[in-house]
Amino acid sequence: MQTLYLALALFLLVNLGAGMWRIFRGPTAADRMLSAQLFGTTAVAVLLLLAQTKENTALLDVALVFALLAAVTAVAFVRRAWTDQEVDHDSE
Amino acid sequence: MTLTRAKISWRTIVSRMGLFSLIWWVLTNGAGSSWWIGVPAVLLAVAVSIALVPPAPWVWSELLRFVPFFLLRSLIGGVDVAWRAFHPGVPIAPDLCIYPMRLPPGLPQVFMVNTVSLLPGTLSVGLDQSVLKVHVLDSRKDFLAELEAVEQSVARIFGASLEVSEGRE
Amino acid sequence: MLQWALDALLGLGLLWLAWCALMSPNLLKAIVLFVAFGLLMALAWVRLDAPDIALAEAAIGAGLTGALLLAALARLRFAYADEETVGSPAQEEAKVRFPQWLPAVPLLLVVAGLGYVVLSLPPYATGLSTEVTANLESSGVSNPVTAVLLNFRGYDTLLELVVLLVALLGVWSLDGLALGRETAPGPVLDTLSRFLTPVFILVAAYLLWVGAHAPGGAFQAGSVLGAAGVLLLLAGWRFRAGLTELPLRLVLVAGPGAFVIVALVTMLMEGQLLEYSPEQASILILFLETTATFSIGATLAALFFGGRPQDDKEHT
Amino acid sequence: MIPSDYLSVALLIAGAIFFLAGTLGLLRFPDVYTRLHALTKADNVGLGLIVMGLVVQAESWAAVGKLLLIWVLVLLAGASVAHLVARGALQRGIRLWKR
Repeated sequence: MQTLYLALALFLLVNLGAGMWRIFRGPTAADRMLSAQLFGTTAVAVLLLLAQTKENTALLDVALVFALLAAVTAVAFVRRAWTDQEVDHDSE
Repeated sequence: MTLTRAKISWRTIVSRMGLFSLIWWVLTNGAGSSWWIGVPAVLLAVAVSIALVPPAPWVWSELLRFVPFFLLRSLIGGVDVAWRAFHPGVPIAPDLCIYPMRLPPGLPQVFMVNTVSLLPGTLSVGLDQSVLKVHVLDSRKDFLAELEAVEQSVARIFGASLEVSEGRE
Repeated sequence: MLQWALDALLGLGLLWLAWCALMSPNLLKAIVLFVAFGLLMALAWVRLDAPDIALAEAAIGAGLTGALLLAALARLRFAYADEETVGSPAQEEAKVRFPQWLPAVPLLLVVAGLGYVVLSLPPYATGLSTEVTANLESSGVSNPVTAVLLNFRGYDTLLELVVLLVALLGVWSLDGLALGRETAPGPVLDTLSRFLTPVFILVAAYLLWVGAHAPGGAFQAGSVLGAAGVLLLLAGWRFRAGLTELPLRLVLVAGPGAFVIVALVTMLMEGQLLEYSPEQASILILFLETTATFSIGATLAALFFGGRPQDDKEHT
Repeated sequence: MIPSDYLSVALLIAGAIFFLAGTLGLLRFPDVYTRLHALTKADNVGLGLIVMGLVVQAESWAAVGKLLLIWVLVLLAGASVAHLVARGALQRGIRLWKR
């Protein structure tokens, strides 16, 4: 079982790395923010799995805090940092 | 930010106290010694929630009936979108559609907006004066029936009648 | 084997994210990368068996700092709205006057200093954990981290609280940049903030309680409370004018104030700064942590708000 | 392994597959609206399955409650944020992709 938890956590991390492509690719600011949302959900899942491997309930609290606060960042983006016109300065 | 001063009944206070106490019990893993801080925390949370969340006439039995429906539909929603993501041809035909809601504004409408975003193939992209804008992943599918079914369930949960409010225009 | 792969991926991912965040010319992208860095960092702390720091990182690093940076970016954009954002004459001039290699000098000095300190450490040291464990009985709590932060080295925490307050004073003394016009939050955000606030309060109280014997404590609880404030501010909530004057300031200084009073009283009674008698330690720490939680929460929310609340005229 | 372990394993692996689907959708779908579909639904179901896989193993009712609480919070936040981002995109005139 331990091996499975670790393997799944590793799988989710690799999956996360693939999702990072969106941060670089864009094209809109919202697309970049979506990656951050992906990070939030995946981090919760990885923490739950790690909590099971370490038998440490404190990690559930970390996951809980993540679950609560991931939304705050996204809302801050939508309400504050999202400019009216979609201009992207970088062309990578 | 208009807050309708609805009458706050003892039933609301007691049920919220019960809910927050349950959350506290869950958080602390049922540690009896935690109520030292738990009781003031729950009271504070109840006070804040009374100030922020207007009491809603939930019909608990309908809410309970809604849960399995919602779980099943959101599971199907996940399967549906996963299938489209895995498929080599990315079989999607997105479109925007307008759905005039008959639900009363406020919590019932928001409840529906959030539910719609988790159901198969639909994502609510706008809510303006009871008109819901829905982005659908596959416009060839019959999503209107689904939206109507959801609206019916939400109306039952909040004890709202769709027929009466139909003549609001 | 799997553990190795996991740790290697985390470590390399962190370095890579840090590099990308630093090198990104697009500030929004840099912030998203920084938030991602915070999330990964929290996972790294978990792998390093430091759940206390993971919790702090989750609350502060991944949650609030992202929101603070995004708000700062919004204000920057608003301030430079009349100029061209990229390559404005003012910016070009600043580039010429300020050689890019200049920051490298103090940075290298710091690296040299740190390197010297690390190299001059004794090769075998047991650290202080044995002493902490030995004295844990008398500290009033059973979580060694809380024992260190609020008892053995309480003055550290006292000064941290003061630093936070000074940061807010710094922000307040700057000329408050008005935010651009704010669109209506919409019923969904409004409902979300109303529903989540009581949950935030419960979780903050829980973190405060659990800090006595497991990872948690005033800073984590305070940032959860601060996040609730940030969410309410984002949903368009503003406190009544009367509350932002004296009451807000009282809450802001309550934490450091209570700490200073306790420090003075203990100095008079026990003869040493922040030296609690074992019988009173537990209740004193709870008192200090509670006031600190409220202060930290209020300070963080006020930091997010930016300028002094009474300067904000455009809101209803 | 006892029978409940097999159930747990199946749920956990299914959850991970949904996370993979969410990322694939995020990478392959053509515009921000369709990507939101993928991310919100697939990841929420993925997390839900992982939570269920761990609930099967949980030792106490409180632990079950905490896992479910985490999931409900992610669901509520995920649905609201998806709506806010999509609404913002529409308000800012980001056009939607059509076949």
